[in-house]
Amino acid sequence: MRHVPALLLLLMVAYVLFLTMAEAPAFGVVDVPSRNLVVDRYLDPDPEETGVPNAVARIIFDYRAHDTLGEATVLFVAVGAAAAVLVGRPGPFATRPVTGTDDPILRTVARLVIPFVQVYAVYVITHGHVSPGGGFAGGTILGGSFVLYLFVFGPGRAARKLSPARGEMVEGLTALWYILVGLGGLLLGASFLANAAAGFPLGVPGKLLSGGAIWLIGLGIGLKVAATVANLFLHLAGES
Amino acid sequence: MLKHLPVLLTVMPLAGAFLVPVFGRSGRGHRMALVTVAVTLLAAVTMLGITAGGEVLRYRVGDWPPPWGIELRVDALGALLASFFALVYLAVTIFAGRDIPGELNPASVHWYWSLLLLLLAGINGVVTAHDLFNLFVFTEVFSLAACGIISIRDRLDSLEAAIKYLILSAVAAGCILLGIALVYMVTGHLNLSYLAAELPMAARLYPKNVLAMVALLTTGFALKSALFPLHVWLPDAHSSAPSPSSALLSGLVVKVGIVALIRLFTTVFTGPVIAALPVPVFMIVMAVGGIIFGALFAMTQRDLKRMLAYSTVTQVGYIYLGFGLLNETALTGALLHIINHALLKSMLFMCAGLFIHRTGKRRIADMAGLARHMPLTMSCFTIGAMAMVGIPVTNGFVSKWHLVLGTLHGGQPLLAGVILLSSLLSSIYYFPVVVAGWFGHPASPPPPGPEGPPSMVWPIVALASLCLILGVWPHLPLRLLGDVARTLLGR
Amino acid sequence: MITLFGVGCLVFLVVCALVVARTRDLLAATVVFAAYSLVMALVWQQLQSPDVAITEAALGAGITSLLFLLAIGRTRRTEDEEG
Amino acid sequence: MEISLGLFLRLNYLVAITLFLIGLHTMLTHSNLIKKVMGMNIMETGIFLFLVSIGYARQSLAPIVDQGDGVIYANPLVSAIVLTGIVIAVSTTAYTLSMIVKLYERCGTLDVDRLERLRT
Repeated sequence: MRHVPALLLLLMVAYVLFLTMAEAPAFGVVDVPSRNLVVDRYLDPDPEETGVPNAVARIIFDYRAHDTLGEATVLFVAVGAAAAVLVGRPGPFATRPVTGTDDPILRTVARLVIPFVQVYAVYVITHGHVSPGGGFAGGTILGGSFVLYLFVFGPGRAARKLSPARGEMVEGLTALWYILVGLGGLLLGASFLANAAAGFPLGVPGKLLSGGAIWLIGLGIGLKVAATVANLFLHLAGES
Repeated sequence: MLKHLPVLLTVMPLAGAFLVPVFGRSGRGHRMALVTVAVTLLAAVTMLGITAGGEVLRYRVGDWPPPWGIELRVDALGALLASFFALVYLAVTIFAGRDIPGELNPASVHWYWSLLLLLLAGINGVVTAHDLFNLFVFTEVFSLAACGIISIRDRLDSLEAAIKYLILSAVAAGCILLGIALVYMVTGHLNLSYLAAELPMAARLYPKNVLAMVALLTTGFALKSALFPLHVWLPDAHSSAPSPSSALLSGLVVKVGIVALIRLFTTVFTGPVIAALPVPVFMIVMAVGGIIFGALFAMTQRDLKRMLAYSTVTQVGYIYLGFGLLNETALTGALLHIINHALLKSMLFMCAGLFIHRTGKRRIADMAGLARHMPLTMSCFTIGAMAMVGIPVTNGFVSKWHLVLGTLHGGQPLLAGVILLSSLLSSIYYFPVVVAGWFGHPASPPPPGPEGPPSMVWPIVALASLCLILGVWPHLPLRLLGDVARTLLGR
Repeated sequence: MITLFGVGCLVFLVVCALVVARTRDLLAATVVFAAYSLVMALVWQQLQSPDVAITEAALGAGITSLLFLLAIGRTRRTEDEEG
Repeated sequence: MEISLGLFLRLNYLVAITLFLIGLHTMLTHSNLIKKVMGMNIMETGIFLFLVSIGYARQSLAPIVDQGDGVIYANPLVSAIVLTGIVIAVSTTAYTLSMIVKLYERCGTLDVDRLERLRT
């Protein structure tokens, strides 16, 4: 019965939103208001402005790179606040769910798989500007390989590979790298986070080393996300 | 370098925050935070000097022109808010240097300084944003950082309050993001100026869409700024946080949501777009509810910080009242009240923090007779209480006076009555504390010794004197804010 | 996108969301949530947003599910407090 | 009738809003904290599905613009917004779950109603 106000509220929201959807612009049509001059420039087939063919990478690392700085900051805030909470004194109901395993099959398979996962992650990070993927997805995969190591070999051995203090340092430095690239644009006479306008070499579109600041930022983001994921799971697994 | 100040206002605290976990682990974090906040304050004041004449600083991040790239704008309002916020921040950061290490687990102290700077970056990001999605991203930065400086105190009640705050913040974020999706769907723009240009057309073609969008964005930001009845998270969060965090949360963080709404309602949702939707009336009704109920709840509290937190609900109501009336005097009063309340409530929470730091007790009854041991702090608390009630020569009087005038200009004498009634209620819960503090007899006197470390006493005294100065000579901010209100209302 | 497969995916999403909301077993809910995220990634692939799909598969299905698993491992498995 | 036809032609939007509502309902009415976080994730993916659907057009291709002239691409701006949104959602989830774990360590419950009773 105490849910009645919440249900009434939800019914109201549902009614308004469904009515809204019924008269919204049609789905799957080219002729919608959101397809305007803004998107046309992002989709310019000639990549001379940014030097990369992936339009999503153009937006997140160049046209709207300031949002991505904010996004990386949100990740930093969340994991920093989580770490600050998790290092607190353990309470009476504390448990440690991750202890690693002695199963030789699991250990051998993990040893075999982890290098391949890492190579794939580096590929995804470094090719974010020419193909789908990029820093956030690739960094997660790289961090994921560390999480696999953590689950198989236990938090103690994982912390010897990357201690929480070292992880925090990598996080801070890679986040600073983003700001430094941005300030580079500023010092080269253009604006904060400028790419071509500041004279970063764009290279040949479609090649690995191209896109100037886009490539540099993507690399930093990949490392940062990997360190963040590794650090977060290390803390959550109870190692501090 | 001057032309890059709008972006540096956000980037400098960010850089400081990223540096702290790298270099600030061994006790250097506090000094790094202080330096960063001081430099940010300098940047904000410089911009205030440039924009005070009515000039608007525009900045293209990445050199991309507006509809494609992100634009930042700093007008006189933005610069004034950024300056006062950074000033309060500096006082709180100095104060926190002695308070925080004793309150927290030593392993997480460096994160406190980092989160403090991230919160500042988030606030400045929202104040300077001129792009809807950019606004959302920095709203999330400051929301998460605000939870972070609550939950970092290793106590059950802080954790519980932070979880409640974060879950409601997530609901608010969902509302805002869905609102952004709806508005992008019908206009194709995210830049506020371009949105404003497209929106009348969109409102004709897709009226329901635009109305739902306005409702969602208003609800989201009202939830983040604790407009009654969406304030349920505030008392727990603000009273269970460490005292410097409470000062920042009550003084600054709840205001940021209001600033975002003021920006949206004066640049985007103007004229015909919201003519069909009675948002201002709705805001006034909710504001009156907040003013009355916040005061009533504050009267029943026995914990000093909880009482101050409920008083914030009332004060947020005042600001929304002035904003909802949408006339020049009332808006000037509301904007002035944002600044005044930021100074006052931070100062009061720091006083409470110093009482707790010195005596280890936090109930109102334990404040009796404390003036004998802490005369300076008690004097400052008295000034704050007087300003909260709205007694002349304090800055609280000036903003309340303008709010009352604004209600009369708007032809709503009943609302003027509400403000006066609530002043009466405030005096009922503030003055007993002051009277008992000066003339009561302490049940158990605190250990003898000085009033407190100078780095904790002087920030309080500085803010209190500023409250008096702004109460006696309010002309400078008033003239500036009067111009701002005229510009915002398009007159 | 208006293929039978696409409509099937959308129906599957709604069913998964309802199951996550209704089941009292948090571990089961986490597994269903992982399936939900993967199908969501599939839908986004069909909507021609491969960047989003890859990120959702890595972050939404991978990291979020692991986070839930770890959190359940350190707390309790059922939603009912008496269980 | 008109409304239901309009909704049928916008099936993606309908599903997205339904997911948003299911998530919001879970967040508001369930008393278990982990369930609330799951609801938060469902709500946010609902919004992301809505955004991605806005950017789609029939016969459009993925926005890797090296496929010649006269091609329609999906809207890349909504993809960028959703990418940012996903990262923000995962960050919020990670932080909330960390706090929930610590809360459980202290008092052995995940139920908000029981927490309320513990406090009084």
